Formats: sequence, structure tokens, C-alpha cells
Amino acid sequence: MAKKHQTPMLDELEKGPWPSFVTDIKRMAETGKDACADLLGQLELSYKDKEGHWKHGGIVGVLGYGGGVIGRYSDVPELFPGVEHFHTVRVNQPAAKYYSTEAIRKIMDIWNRRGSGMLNLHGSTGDMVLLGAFTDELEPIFAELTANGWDLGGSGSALRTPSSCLGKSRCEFACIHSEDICYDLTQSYQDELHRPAWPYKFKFKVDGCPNCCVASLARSDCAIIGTWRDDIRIDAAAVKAYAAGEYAANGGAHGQDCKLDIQKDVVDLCPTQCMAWDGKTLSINNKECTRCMHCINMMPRALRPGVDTGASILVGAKAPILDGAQMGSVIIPFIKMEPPYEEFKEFVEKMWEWWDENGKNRERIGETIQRLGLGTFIAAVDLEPDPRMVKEPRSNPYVFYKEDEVPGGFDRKIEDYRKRHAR
Amino acid sequence: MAKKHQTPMLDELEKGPWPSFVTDIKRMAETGKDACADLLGQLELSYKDKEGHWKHGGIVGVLGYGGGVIGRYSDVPELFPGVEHFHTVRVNQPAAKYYSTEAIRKIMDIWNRRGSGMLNLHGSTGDMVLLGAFTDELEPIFAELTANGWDLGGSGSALRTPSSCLGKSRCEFACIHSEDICYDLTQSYQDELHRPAWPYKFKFKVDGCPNCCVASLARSDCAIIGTWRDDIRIDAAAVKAYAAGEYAANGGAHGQDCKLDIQKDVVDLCPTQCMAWDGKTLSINNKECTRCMHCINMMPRALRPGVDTGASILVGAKAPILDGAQMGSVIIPFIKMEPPYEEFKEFVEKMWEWWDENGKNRERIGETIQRLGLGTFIAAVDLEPDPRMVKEPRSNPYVFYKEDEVPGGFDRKIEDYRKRHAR
Amino acid sequence: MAERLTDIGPPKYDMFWPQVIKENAGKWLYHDILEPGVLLHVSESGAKIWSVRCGATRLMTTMMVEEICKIADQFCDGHFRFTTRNNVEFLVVDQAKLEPLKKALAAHGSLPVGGTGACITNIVHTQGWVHCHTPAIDASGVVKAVMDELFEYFGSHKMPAQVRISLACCLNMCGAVHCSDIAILGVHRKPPVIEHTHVDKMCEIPTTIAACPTAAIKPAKVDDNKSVAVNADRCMFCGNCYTMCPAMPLADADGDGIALWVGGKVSNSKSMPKFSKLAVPFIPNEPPRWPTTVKLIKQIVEAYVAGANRYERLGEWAERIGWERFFEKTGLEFSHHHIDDYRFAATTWRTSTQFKW
Amino acid sequence: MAERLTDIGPPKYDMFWPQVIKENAGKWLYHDILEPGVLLHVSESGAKIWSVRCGATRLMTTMMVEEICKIADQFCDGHFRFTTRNNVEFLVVDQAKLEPLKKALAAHGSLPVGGTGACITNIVHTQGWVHCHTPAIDASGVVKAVMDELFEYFGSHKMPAQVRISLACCLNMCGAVHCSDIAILGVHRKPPVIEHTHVDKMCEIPTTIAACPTAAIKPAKVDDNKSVAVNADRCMFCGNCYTMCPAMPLADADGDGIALWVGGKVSNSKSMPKFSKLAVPFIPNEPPRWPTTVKLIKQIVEAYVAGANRYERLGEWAERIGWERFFEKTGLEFSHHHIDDYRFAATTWRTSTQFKW
Ligand code: SRM
Ligand code: SRM
Ligand code: SRM
Ligand code: SRM
Ligand code: SF4
Ligand code: SF4
Ligand code: SF4
Ligand code: SF4
Ligand code: SF4
Ligand code: SF4
Ligand code: SF4
Ligand code: SF4
Repeated sequence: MAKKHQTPMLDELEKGPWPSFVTDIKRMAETGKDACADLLGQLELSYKDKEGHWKHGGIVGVLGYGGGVIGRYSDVPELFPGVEHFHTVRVNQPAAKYYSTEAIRKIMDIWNRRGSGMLNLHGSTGDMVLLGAFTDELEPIFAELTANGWDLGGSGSALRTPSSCLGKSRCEFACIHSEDICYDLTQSYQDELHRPAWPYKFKFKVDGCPNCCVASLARSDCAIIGTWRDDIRIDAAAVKAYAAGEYAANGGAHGQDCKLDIQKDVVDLCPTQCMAWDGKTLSINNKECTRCMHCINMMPRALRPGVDTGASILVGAKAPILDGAQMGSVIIPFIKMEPPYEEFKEFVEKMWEWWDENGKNRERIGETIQRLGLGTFIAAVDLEPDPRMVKEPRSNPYVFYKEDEVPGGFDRKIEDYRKRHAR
Repeated sequence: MAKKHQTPMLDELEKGPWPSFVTDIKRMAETGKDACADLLGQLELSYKDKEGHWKHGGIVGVLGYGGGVIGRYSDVPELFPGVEHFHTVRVNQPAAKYYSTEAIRKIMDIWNRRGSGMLNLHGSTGDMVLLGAFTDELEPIFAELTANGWDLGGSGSALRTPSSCLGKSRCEFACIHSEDICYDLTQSYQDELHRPAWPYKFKFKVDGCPNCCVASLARSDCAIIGTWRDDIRIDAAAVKAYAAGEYAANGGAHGQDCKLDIQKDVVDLCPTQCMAWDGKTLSINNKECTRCMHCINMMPRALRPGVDTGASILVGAKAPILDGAQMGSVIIPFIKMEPPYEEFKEFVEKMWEWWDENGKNRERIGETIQRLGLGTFIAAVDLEPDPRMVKEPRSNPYVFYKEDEVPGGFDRKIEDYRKRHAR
Repeated sequence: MAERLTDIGPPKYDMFWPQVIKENAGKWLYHDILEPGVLLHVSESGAKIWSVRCGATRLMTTMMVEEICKIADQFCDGHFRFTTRNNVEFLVVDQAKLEPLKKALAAHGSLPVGGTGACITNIVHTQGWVHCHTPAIDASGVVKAVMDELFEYFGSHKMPAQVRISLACCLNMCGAVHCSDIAILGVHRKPPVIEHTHVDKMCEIPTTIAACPTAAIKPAKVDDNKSVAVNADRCMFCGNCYTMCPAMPLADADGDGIALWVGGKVSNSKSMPKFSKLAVPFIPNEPPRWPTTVKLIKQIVEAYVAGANRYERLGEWAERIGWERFFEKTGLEFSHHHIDDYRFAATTWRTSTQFKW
Repeated sequence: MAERLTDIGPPKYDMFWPQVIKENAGKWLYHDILEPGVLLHVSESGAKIWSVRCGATRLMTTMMVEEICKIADQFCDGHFRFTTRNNVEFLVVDQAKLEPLKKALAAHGSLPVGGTGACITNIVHTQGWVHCHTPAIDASGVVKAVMDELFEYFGSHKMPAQVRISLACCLNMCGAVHCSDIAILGVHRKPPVIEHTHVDKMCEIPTTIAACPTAAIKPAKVDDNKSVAVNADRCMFCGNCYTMCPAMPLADADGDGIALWVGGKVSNSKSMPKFSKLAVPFIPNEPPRWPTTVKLIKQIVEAYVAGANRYERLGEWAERIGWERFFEKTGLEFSHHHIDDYRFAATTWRTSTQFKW
């Protein structure tokens, strides 16, 4: 059906050294994929109009699931019938996005037969995003996916697909098993993931250490970030090797020729100034260290996080809608994270319960906390106030007291007052 | 009339090395001053009750003035008739609070005859606060004050008594003549000071340099703070003398024995790290200096502010009521301040006009700016946006555009839109 | 029909791990970036794994995936992964296959090696005109144009520190651009145009009204239709009403375009995470290659490279020199749009005489 | 009767200057604090002036002023001044009179010399129970008790840097305590008690309602009286309603007391000005000598002296070591009251994994 459209503007995007999605899609279109040809056609029209050409939403899905599929229809379907329906299927990625060619080929095969053949690897939340299916195909796609061991990810006012950095699988900095935590939460909360029931969306992201390679601190309602409570491990011999210029600085991030000046690059840049270097020995006053990772990043062969590891839990990160963007803020400074993660899950369930009861429609938990107060939230999840939860104590004097905190309570009689004070 | 009251609690405040206001007032009471005896009596009662014993406000004043007197009545007058009326008279202090014994004795004489004989030197805004007069005495007090060259200060929704640091009179750091500016503004705006006409109070404070010895930045709706645009003056010989330990560090503020480590105490603590010291020469990259005063404070005999001096104007400081405390924020990064200060006064009048038109009842100008936007205020006083006005650019994407900023304006037809986009 | 499978969740994470990871997970000792795009990880056991990172388009076809699979089969026993920024990583266990892999990638032509260390790595981005209904800009096209210009920085270690560029095509910020070194954000600048004949049919009016962060929307009766009215003076074009109500589109060829934000970061290394700050309030949409956007980003990047200390993130640099200096060094204009006027605006005002000329 | 004099303003500032200031104003070259309380200023011309600073009570009698005048006449040709923190400065032109002046002051007994340099100078304060109608605490008595305890720091240079203590007896903060190293603040903790029979007579109800920052006040009819009702859950005891309406007093023996705040500063030296932060939410009123308040202030001061670097203001110290450490070092308790829940609360939350154990 789809004819090959003229795409003079898009063709400009075939130039230049960076890989071109246009070139990729064009060749797929040439194999006869209507959706590909029409997608390019419609995109060319958008380039001309400087406006998108998709209709608003559209509720489609698979049986028994409240999410996982985003409905999408063209607003110029007569011109581009191949993308008249262009629904996306969010396939829950494996934690840290490792694949075997065998496994991914099965999905590609399904997608070639039943979908547009175009996809995002990966969506911003972490899913494999299969882009463009007709409504009829959704249920068969789902059946084939599950038959092959795959399931849908989240959408709507539900738990969203959790994601993690690669952590212990290939990173020496990992203080917690980010992938296992991600997998465990995903499996434990399948119902919350597939059947929207909350005021709004809720995201978990798991980072193995404070470097935050999955950006949990900026993009998840609940960020689980690995950290430690004991001392940074120092390999004194390796420190000497760095000083002697035997190892590249910062794990080679600035080239193998870039060597480390331990005083200038490590000690002077430590945010707490808790390190000392006398030309021979590097020492760290661990009590004053805030575990920022800088020194470890600079000298990965000499320094390692401690061994009493666990996570800091930061709640409330989100994008700007409605009340402005937020980052996560510290709710649990330290919690051990060993399977089956029960202490953590108890916290999660208390948190959800509170949010479910108190959150307004379309209010992320971070906003509910803003509206009702961090102190209120802390109390609701049975935690004690801790200065680690704030950057600084309050500076305004507008302090609330509950009646039972004040001797004599709030009820007073004006007559008593007037006995002491004439009007 | 007043008997000597028993004041066992207050008597405890006669002990200890710090001067005792109780002892002072007691001896005055002994001379037969009823007000003094009764003030102590009533204060003792407050100590017992843990509640004050003054009635709320009371409108009293002198003819033709809307302020300058704060009405006050005892709520237990039968017990303490000497303070039944206890109005305060705010006498506009001389800039920087220099007195001759001759001049102040005249005021004390008036106050002994017609008032309580008690006063505050000085009130927080800067006035001499004569504490405690009966209503009948107010007009005579005013007449005697003016006859001796003194006038009342401000109160109510008016300009408040301007005040300043001692500046050029005895401080080598003064970049502007803070006392002259204070005096000039006070004289120029006598009407605004005495006849409340605004949404709320308005305060000027003038500091000769960024050390802010009159705390203008924290306590005045319009802070005028001396600064400079050229280079810090360096006396190289004096630098050497500091290095040699000949001069005390920080002008002797830590004792004459405390000497300066130029690298550690000056260069390393410079917030912009724009200084260098090679053991012989101190150099400053003035372009990067933020004129914080630290180095000058440390080495007053070697460093001096530049000679192209003027002021930064910071608007909006205030205490917490209603919307929270504010500090002043930079509105004019630099303005020359030479008599008759016309450019500055033009700004002041524009600012007042805008606030008068836009401010709500009991809204300080800082709050009006918060409510309507700093950008709106800047535009209203005919200034250009400058990055020096903010610590950082906005981080939220909620940017307003006016219709004339956007090609084609805001008026669009849904029919046109629907021509391009099916529903 | 067999029982319908649901709620099985994703495959377990270790299913696709190469054997060396199965054996050494949690035991890695250190890493070394051997050259741009090539990582070596060494285990306590002495085991090693090489990862070769390649730029990818994120929006790709199954054909492209098949090509990746072929390469992975040939050099990596069928193992590969994607990074959190949409790069592909080929996992090499046998050192002998490293150079041949690199040759094969060079021959492929669309899998540039890089994205490690002090580089400009792949741009995290969103759907744009390819799929979403609310974008103010395209995503993939802008990314392509920008990455072409910054290509030399992808495959090298020339930056003072890592630079993370993100793109989101509307204020929903699916790219979470609010904490990026450089953020490219699609912005609308016209209030919604209201289809009064359909508001009541297609939308829940109270929810729509509640959705507006500035309370710009009021109920209104227009030509006998129950509808809404928007106070244009209070509208800041967030598009949240449109999310709730399809009868209130914002998209407009003249109104829409790009805002640039700078200086955000997520990692806790050295300085605490930071929000991105507004650098350029508006650049018109200039498809297909968005030359002004590309130029201004280059300008920011070059000023940063010239001015920053090694290991200093873009935001750390801007804060060290001061934002007044940032605008001077980048040659960008400071306008009233840069002055915050939203909820926490007052916390961004300069309450000090400390600033630079 | 002669024409009534009005609007003459204060005497001109230079009327009361000693001759040496008239000649050298604007020409001062440097200063030197010779010993605690004794300042020397040297002019470009070589002229000198010595200033001897003495603590004073602010609340004083004309008798006290007369005593100051006598001393000034004897040693200073009748010249003296007050500082912005209510100390007296005797201005000495003739060096020979310096030592005799100091002796005379010592003999006087109520004019302690000090208040310069790295000291704890006089406490800026307000009216308290001596004059105002809204205080939660007394002012002069608390100041006396605290200064007695800190007396050794007034006349010495033992602090790491200057320490500015301020007191305000209610949230109106006439002492502008919001930017002080240590702030003593009178706080109420009970909502206003309403005199329903008088609200309509004594107050303008709409203005009263508008005065409440948290919108806790609603109109109400009570026993046929037009009055108001206060939602106690929303009241944070600011007293602003009472300012507008005398029929709503807040003062209460059990409810009222002191909160301590720390770490503010005004000067721009080194760090930018800072607000004071909550250290101790509440201490009951303990007249006549407020022992708990005195003890806790001492505790803060001693932790600061022990921990801070030289030249480091209290707030700079707290920020360097981190607030979690501040609470540890001072032995103060951190409670939910320390967590901000007002307008900018979210900007105070810790959005980083950076903190100390
Ligand atoms: C597909 C995806 C973008 C992409 O190209 O990768 C996406 C696409 C949409 N997002 Fe998103 N979001 C996607 C990740 C995100 C992220 C990033 C993340 O999860 O790490 C964010 C920021 C983090 C956050 O959650 O705050 C994000 C914040 C939003 C928001 C703003 C939410 C807020 O509280 O501020 C909306 C608006 C809404 O929910 O109404 C939104 C809404 C949408 C909608 C459903 C549009 C709408 O108005 O209803 C988009 C559908 C696009 C389409 O047709 O394909 N999307 N969205 C991402 C999901 C793919 C996946 O499952 O992997
Ligand atoms: C006398 C004085 C305190 C003192 O002991 O020194 C004082 C006393 C009062 N102030 Fe004040 N203020 C005094 C300086 C200040 C200052 C400090 C300053 O000016 O540098 C401030 C903080 C800075 C500011 O202006 O914000 C100050 C902020 C307030 C406020 C809160 C204003 C706000 O916007 O937050 C109020 C409440 C009000 O206006 O309703 C207030 C109200 C009052 C009232 C009139 C009480 C009231 O609720 O109406 C007090 C009368 C007390 C009395 O009976 O003696 N007073 N007031 C000070 C004036 C003396 C003088 O003229 O020199
Ligand atoms: C592969 C990946 C994780 C994954 O699960 O996929 C990853 C892997 C590594 N990161 Fe990362 N980071 C990855 C995304 C991130 C992100 C997230 C993002 O950009 O969206 C961040 C936070 C960015 C931010 O702060 O805005 C991130 C902040 C870091 C940092 C902190 C650097 C800093 O100075 O702030 C380090 C430490 C370093 O580089 O010295 C780090 C270090 C590392 C190390 C060295 C960890 C290790 O020992 O193996 C890995 C190689 C770094 C390299 O490529 O230079 N990784 N890293 C991600 C690769 C993305 C890409 O394709 O470009
Ligand atoms: C006399 C007085 C001005 C006046 O017009 O009355 C004054 C006088 C001087 N101040 Fe001040 N300051 C005076 C109140 C202030 C205030 C206001 C306040 O405390 O309410 C401040 C701001 C306080 C704050 O930041 O919270 C103030 C912040 C400074 C600073 C900045 C210090 C810092 O490290 O932040 C300096 C510089 C220094 O001391 O090195 C300074 C320096 C000076 C110098 C050295 C200026 C000079 O060259 O003569 C004067 C002698 C200082 C000394 O006593 O140690 N003056 N100074 C005030 C004496 C108050 C008192 O009796 O104790
Ligand atoms: S967040 Fe930490 S543990 Fe995870 S990949 Fe990045 S550096 Fe490694
Ligand atoms: S982790 Fe950060 S804070 Fe801790 S010692 Fe290293 S650089 Fe310093
Ligand atoms: S503010 Fe500056 S000029 Fe004024 S007295 Fe203080 S140090 Fe001197
Ligand atoms: S005034 Fe401050 S910023 Fe300028 S050189 Fe001196 S210490 Fe540095
Ligand atoms: S950022 Fe906006 S336009 Fe882009 S995908 Fe997300 S919701 Fe759609
Ligand atoms: S675009 Fe945003 S601000 Fe404008 S009317 Fe819609 S919801 Fe309100
Ligand atoms: S702080 Fe409050 S109680 Fe004290 S004088 Fe000011 S208004 Fe009165
Ligand atoms: S004390 Fe303050 S918060 Fe409470 S009712 Fe009165 S005005 Fe409102």
C-alpha cells in the first residue's frame, strides 16, 4: 500500500558521521515494510509543518493489563496508512540490558512479523520500546512474547518498569547488587506494574553506587543507591604506583597518558577535605568522608568502597509536571540490602499506602511529600527524623506544634486571660 | 504615687558581670521616678506570670505626623499607675550615632521632666527610643525636641528612619559616604517619613562596604552598600611587613600576637581563588574578584578597596511576617553615589511608585517582588536584566512569554489546526 | 487454548551474562579504559572482560539489531548489552577477538566506537515527531544533527570531564533532562487553542482545570458549549492541559522550538547533584538540521573546554567562574527569561554583593 | 505662639564629630585593635583617633546617660557615639587620656571594655516584656543572663571569628535575628485565644483573616457575635492575627518560650550572607535567669570554639562539617521541628547521597 515518499529534508539527516536513523529506516522500508516508509513520510511532513502528526493518546492494551501499551494513531492516516495505528509495546527489559543474540532475535522475529520493525533500544524508563503496531496485533504479540519468556513493562498510574545500572555484573564499585534488586522488585510487584491503581506513576531505579549511572537520583520516585558505612579500602602499593605515574588517572578516562597528581587531583578536590597525602601515604579520615566517590573514581586500582555496604534510599525524584522537577531526597540514610530485601519492602509498602491514601490525582509521591511535609512523611513510614535527611535545618520560624506537645493544650478561656490582662 | 515594689526575681538580674538594667532603673526609681518603680513592678509581675502586661497598641501621636510615637498602656494600671500610659517617642538619631554631651543632655533633660527617664540607645531601626510617656506630654515633648533641633523618626506604613554604618567618619573601608547618604535621604524624604502613605513600612540602610556593619542586607527594604569597580590597591611594602609578622593579622581582631599566614589565611580563603602569593608578591586577578572584603579585612594596612567607588543596591530585605524572611537582592549592581544622588533617587521614586501601585496592604516590597516576579520589577524600574541579579539562572521550564514576543501572536483558530491535524 | 501467561516479568538478569560474568560478578577489582570506547575490567580472580562501546541511534530497525547480533555472534559468543545511555556494548572474553571486532565495527560504519571517559557520549532522548502527541520538536533528528557536529568528542577523551547531553521534546521531560550537563528541551510558546465544540465530549473538565499548574484555566460557556477558557497571561505553555484534554492542542510551527539548559549533573562525585539552568530560552525549530541549536551547543561546549579545569563538570565550572562569567564566556545573552519567577524563584536571587564585573 | 516646627529631620551627621574626624573623614588609612575594646584608626595625614568600646544595656536611664556624658567630657572633649550593636564608643583624640579613660571605666563598673574583633559582642535585642504587646519572652533579662555567662568572650579575642548574637521577642523579629550567628527568638506555641464578644468591635475581620500566612482563620458566628475561628492544625503561632486584632492574644505561660537559631551572617566576607537555621526548637521561659537557654548557648559556643578554624564564622563551620555533625558536636537533638515545611522546604531536603555517619 505505502508508496515510497519523497523525503528531501530527512535525506539531509543521512549525511554526517553519526549513525543515521533515516538511513536505517529507509533500507527497512525498501524491504517492503509499509510502516517504515509511511513513518518517514509522515516525519517529513512534520519537518515541513514543524508540528507533529500523531493524535492524542488512545486507549488500547492487552487483556487483564492496565498498561504496557501506548496507543497512537496518525492524524493524517489517509496519507500514511501504514502508520494509521502506531501503538508502542513496552517490553520489560532484562536488568542492566544484557542480551543474548538468541533471545533478542526471537523478539525481533515477532516484531518483524507483527509490528513495524522499528523500535527503541531503549526507552527512557528502560523498556525495550517496540514502536508501531496495529490494534489487532497487540494480543498475538503479547502471547508470543510471554511464550518466549518476556512480559510487558509499565505505563499509566502504576509501578513503572524498574531499572538499574550494571552494578556487580561488571563494575567494581557496586556496593549493592543493583540488578538483583531490580529483578526482585519487578517480580515481587508484578501486580502493581500491570494494573494501575495509584494516584500517578511510580518508578524505582537502582544504582550500585553514588556515581548514579542509571540516574536514579534524578528520575525515580524511589532511588536505591549503593553506599557503605565503614572505611574506604586503600591498596598502599597501588597508591604508590599512581604517584609514580604507572597507572592512568581516573581509570583512563582522560587517556592512558594522563597521570594523576594525587595532591591536586584527588586530595584537593575531595569535597570534605578529609584526605591527606604526604608524598608517600594517602590517608583518609573516613568519619568525615561523605562517600562522594571522587577519590575512588580517580584511583580505581588503589581505592575501593568499604565492605559494610548497603543503600541510601532517596524518594521523590520526578520531571517538572505539575509542581516542578525534583531530585530524590534522603529518606533512609542507610539500609542493608540482602535478598529477600524484606526490611526495604516493608518500607516500600508503608510508603505506597501513605501515598495511596494521601496523594491527589496525578500527584507524584515527591509532590505529596512537598504538600504535606517531609516530617509528616517520615512519621508515616515510621522513621525517626535525622539531620541526614536535610541539607540544612529550617531557617523560617513557622514551626507547627501539635496540641499534645504543649503543656495545657490549645484550649484556653478568654475569661482566664482577661483575669490577668485588662482589655 | 508609686510605691516601691518587691522584685525578688528581677533582683537576681543585678548579679553577674554584665551591666544590669535592673540596677540602673532601680536607682532611678529611688530618685522618685514613679514610672521606673512601676516598670520594675510590672516587669516582676511578667516574670511571675510569664506573660507580658501591655495592652495592644493604641493610636496616639503628635499633630500632623502619622508616626514616630508608639502608643502603649498597661493592662494592670491599677497596680502600676506610673506606667498606665507608656508611649514611646522615636527620636531620629544622627547618622552613625555620634553625640556631643551637650546635645544629648538637652534630650535627657526633656525626658527627665516629661517622660519616664528610661530609654533605648538605640532602637533596632536606629532611633533613640524614649520609653514611656503619658499622652498629655507628647505634644510638649515634640515641641521641645524640635526647638532643640531634633525630630521624630518613623513608624507605621511609612518610610522608617534611615540608618548607616559610621563609614567615612572613622572607617578606612568606606567606599561611599554612608552617613551623608543616610542624612540626605532622611532630609529629602521627610514627608514619606512622617506621613504614612504606603502599603507597609519601608527601610533604607546604608553600609559603606560589603562588611555590612549596619546589617543593611538583612534589615532594609533598600540596602545601599559601598563597593568598587577597579582594582584593590596593594601596598607591597606593607604586604611584606605582614609576611614578616610585623603587623597583627586582621587588624588585631585576634590579638596583637596573632600573625598572618598569607597563603593559608588570605589566599586560600579567598572565595574566588583569584589571589596568588609567591612568598614575596601578592597579586590579585581583580577581574575575578567579587569584592568580598576578606583579604582587605585580613590585611587592612596593605590592601584597600579601589578608587572607582559606588554602591550596589539590594532590595527587599525584611523579617518573616508575612511570607518569610528575606535578604536584599541585587537590583542595581553598581551605581555612582555622589551628592545630590539624583540617579539613585530617580530609581527610588520609580520603585516606590511601582510598589505603591502594586503592593497589597501589609506587603513589603520584597514580597511584592516575589509575588509579581523579579523580572517584572526590573522592567518597572527601567533596568536591564543582568546575571548579577541572580545566583543562578532559572532551573524550571515554566517560562512566560508575552504575546508580542511570539511570531503570529497567541490567537489561533482551531479550524486551521484541524486542517492539518484530523481529530 | 493453553492458559494465558501473564505477570511472568522479565527474564532473570543473569540469563544473558557471559560465563566470565557469571563467575566474577561482585568480584571485579578495577577497570581501565584502554582507549576511547574500549573498557577492560579485571577481576580479583584475574579474569578479564573487554567491553567495546558503540554509538547507536536508539530508534532503530530489526535489521540493525540483526547486524548487531551478527557481530556479537562473531566476536562475543552472542553476548552484548545496551548502556543506560543507549550505546551498545560488545562483551569480549577472548582478547584475541578485540582487534578483529574493532575492525569489523569500523567496516560496519554505523557503530562508531567511543562514549567512554571524558567524552561527549550518546544523547539520551525521547520520541519527538516519531511517536509522541505532545512534542514541540523532533528528537531523533536534532540528536543526529548535534552528534554529527560533536562527533570528534564522542570517540576521544578531550573533554575536561564527562559531558551528558539529553533531549526531551516537551516539558514532560521524559529524557529527565533536568539534571544534564547540556539539555535540549522542546518548548511551546503559545497557549492551547481550544476546540470548544469538543472539550465537553473529549475531556473531563474539572480534571483539566485542576491540571493547570498556574490555575490559568477556568470553566467557560462558548456558543452553548460547555468548555474552558485559558487566561493567556498566566499560561506558561507546559502542555499539561493537553495531556488531560485532546481538545486543547499547543503545537504551533511558530510557537514551538528549543530551549537549552546547562550545568546539571546526577552523580554525587565531588559536588552534589545539580539541576540544569536555563542557557538559551528559545531557538526556532529549524529542520532538518537545526543549525542554530547545533551552533549554540558547540559554543557552550567550546567555552567549557577552554575554561574548565580537568575533572570539572560543566556545572561545576559555571559555578566556579560565576554565572555572570558563564554568559560572557559563552557569548550567550542574558534576558528576563533567565530570571526565575516560579515557586522557588526567591531562592535564586543574588542576596549578596559578591559578583564579578 | 511661634510657628510649629516640623520635618526638620535629625541634626546633620558631622555636627557631633570631633575635630579630628572633621579633618580626616574619608582619609582613614588603616585601623588596629590594640587590645580588646580599644581601636586605633590612623589617617593618611598621620592623624589618629582611639576609640574605646564599652558594653551597654541599651535599656538605660537618663542617669546612665549622664554618667557616660561625664566620662566623655573628661576624656573625649564631650564626644562619644553608639555602635550599631548598642555599645558605647568613647572617642579619644589625645593619646595621653587613653589609660586614664580605661581606669575611669573600670572604676565605673558598668561599662565593660570589649566588643571588638574575634569576640562575642553585645546582643542586639528588642523590647520584650518591658514595652511591647506581642512578646513571647522578655528581652533585657535574657540578654543579661546570657551576657553574664559569656562575659569572658566579650572582653577578649578568643573566638574563631566574630560572633553576633541577637534576640527578638517574637516572630516579628525586630532584632532581625534571621541572619545572626546565634539568634534567640521568642516563640508562641498556642493558637490565639479569641474574644468573640469583641472581635467585631476591635478588629477589621477581613484584614485579620488576610493577615494569616497559612489561611488558618475563617469568619465565624459565635453566640450571635460576628467573629472568627482559627483552625488550630494550620496555625503556626506567628501572632500576625494578634497584630491586626487585639481580641486574639497568643501569650501563654506554658506555650511561650525560646527557640535558638544558628549560623546566620550578614557580611559578604568569604561566604555570602546566610540565614540562621533552627538549632533548638523550644526552651520554656525560665525567668529570671533562663538557665536552660544560657546553658545551651554556652554549649553551642564551646563546640564552635573547639571545632572551628580561625576566621571561620559559626555558619561557615557548621556548613563545612555538615549539619549532621553540628548536632553531634553540640549535643543538641534533631527533631521533626528542624525539618522545614514552609514555602521553600523542598530546597532544604538532602538531594544527594553525600552525608556523614
Ligand atoms: C516512551 C518514553 C520516552 C522515550 O522515548 O523513551 C515516554 C513517553 C511518554 N511519556 Fe514519559 N516517557 C518515557 C520515560 C519518562 C521518563 C524517564 C524515566 O522514566 O526515567 C520521565 C521522567 C521521570 C519521571 O517519571 O518524572 C517521564 C516523564 C513523563 C511525564 C512527566 C511526569 C512528571 O511527573 O513530571 C509525563 C506526563 C504525564 O505523565 O502526564 C510523561 C508522559 C509520557 C507520554 C505517555 C505522553 C503523555 O503526555 O501522555 C509519552 C508517550 C510517548 C509516546 O507516544 O511514545 N512522561 N517519562 C519513555 C518510556 C519508555 C520506557 O518505558 O522505557
Ligand atoms: C522598637 C523596635 C524594637 C526595639 O526594641 O528596638 C520595634 C518594635 C516593634 N515592632 Fe519592629 N521594631 C523595631 C525594629 C524592627 C526591625 C529592625 C530594623 O528596623 O532594622 C525589624 C526587622 C526588619 C524589618 O523591617 O523587616 C522589625 C520588624 C517588625 C515587624 C515584621 C515586619 C515584617 O515585614 O516582617 C513587625 C510586625 C508588623 O509590622 O506588623 C514589627 C512591629 C513592631 C511593633 C510595632 C509591634 C506590633 O506588632 O505592632 C513593635 C512595637 C514595640 C513597642 O511597643 O515598643 N516590627 N522591627 C524597633 C524600632 C525602634 C527604632 O525605631 O529604632
Ligand atoms: C555503562 C554505564 C552503566 C550502565 O549500566 O549502562 C556506565 C559505566 C561506567 N560508569 Fe557511569 N556509566 C553509565 C552511565 C552513567 C550516568 C548516567 C547518565 O549519564 O545518564 C552517570 C551520571 C551522569 C551525571 O552525573 O550526570 C554516570 C556517572 C559516572 C561517574 C561520575 C562522573 C562524575 O565526575 O560526575 C563515574 C566515575 C568516573 O567516570 O570517574 C562513572 C564511572 C563508570 C565506570 C567507570 C564504572 C566502572 O568501574 O565500570 C563505567 C565506565 C565509565 C565510562 O564509560 O567512562 N559513571 N555514568 C553507563 C554508560 C552510559 C553511556 O553509554 O555513555
Ligand atoms: C562600630 C561598628 C560600626 C558602627 O557603625 O557602629 C563596626 C566597626 C567595624 N567593623 Fe563591623 N562594625 C559594627 C558592626 C558590624 C556588623 C553588624 C552587626 O553585627 O549587627 C557586622 C555584620 C555581622 C555579620 O556578618 O553578621 C560587621 C561586620 C564586620 C566585618 C565582617 C566580618 C566577617 O568575617 O564576616 C568586618 C571585617 C573584620 O572584622 O575583619 C568588620 C570590620 C569593622 C571595622 C574593623 C572597620 C574599620 O576598619 O574600622 C570596625 C571595627 C571592628 C571591630 O570592632 O572589631 N565588620 N560589623 C559596629 C560595631 C558593633 C558592635 O558594637 O559590636
Ligand atoms: S552506579 Fe556505581 S556501581 Fe553502578 S555502574 Fe555506575 S559506577 Fe558502577
Ligand atoms: S569519597 Fe569523596 S569525600 Fe570521601 S574521601 Fe573520597 S573524595 Fe573525599
Ligand atoms: S560597613 Fe564597611 S565602611 Fe561601614 S563601618 Fe563597616 S567596614 Fe567600615
Ligand atoms: S576581596 Fe575577596 S574575592 Fe576579592 S581578592 Fe579579596 S578575598 Fe578574593
Ligand atoms: S518528552 Fe514530551 S513529547 Fe517527548 S516523548 Fe515525552 S511526553 Fe512525548
Ligand atoms: S499549557 Fe499549562 S499553563 Fe497553559 S493553560 Fe495549559 S496547563 Fe495551564
Ligand atoms: S520582636 Fe515582637 S515582641 Fe519584640 S519588640 Fe518586636 S514586635 Fe515586639
Ligand atoms: S497565629 Fe499566625 S498562623 Fe495562627 S491564626 Fe494567627 S495569623 Fe494564623
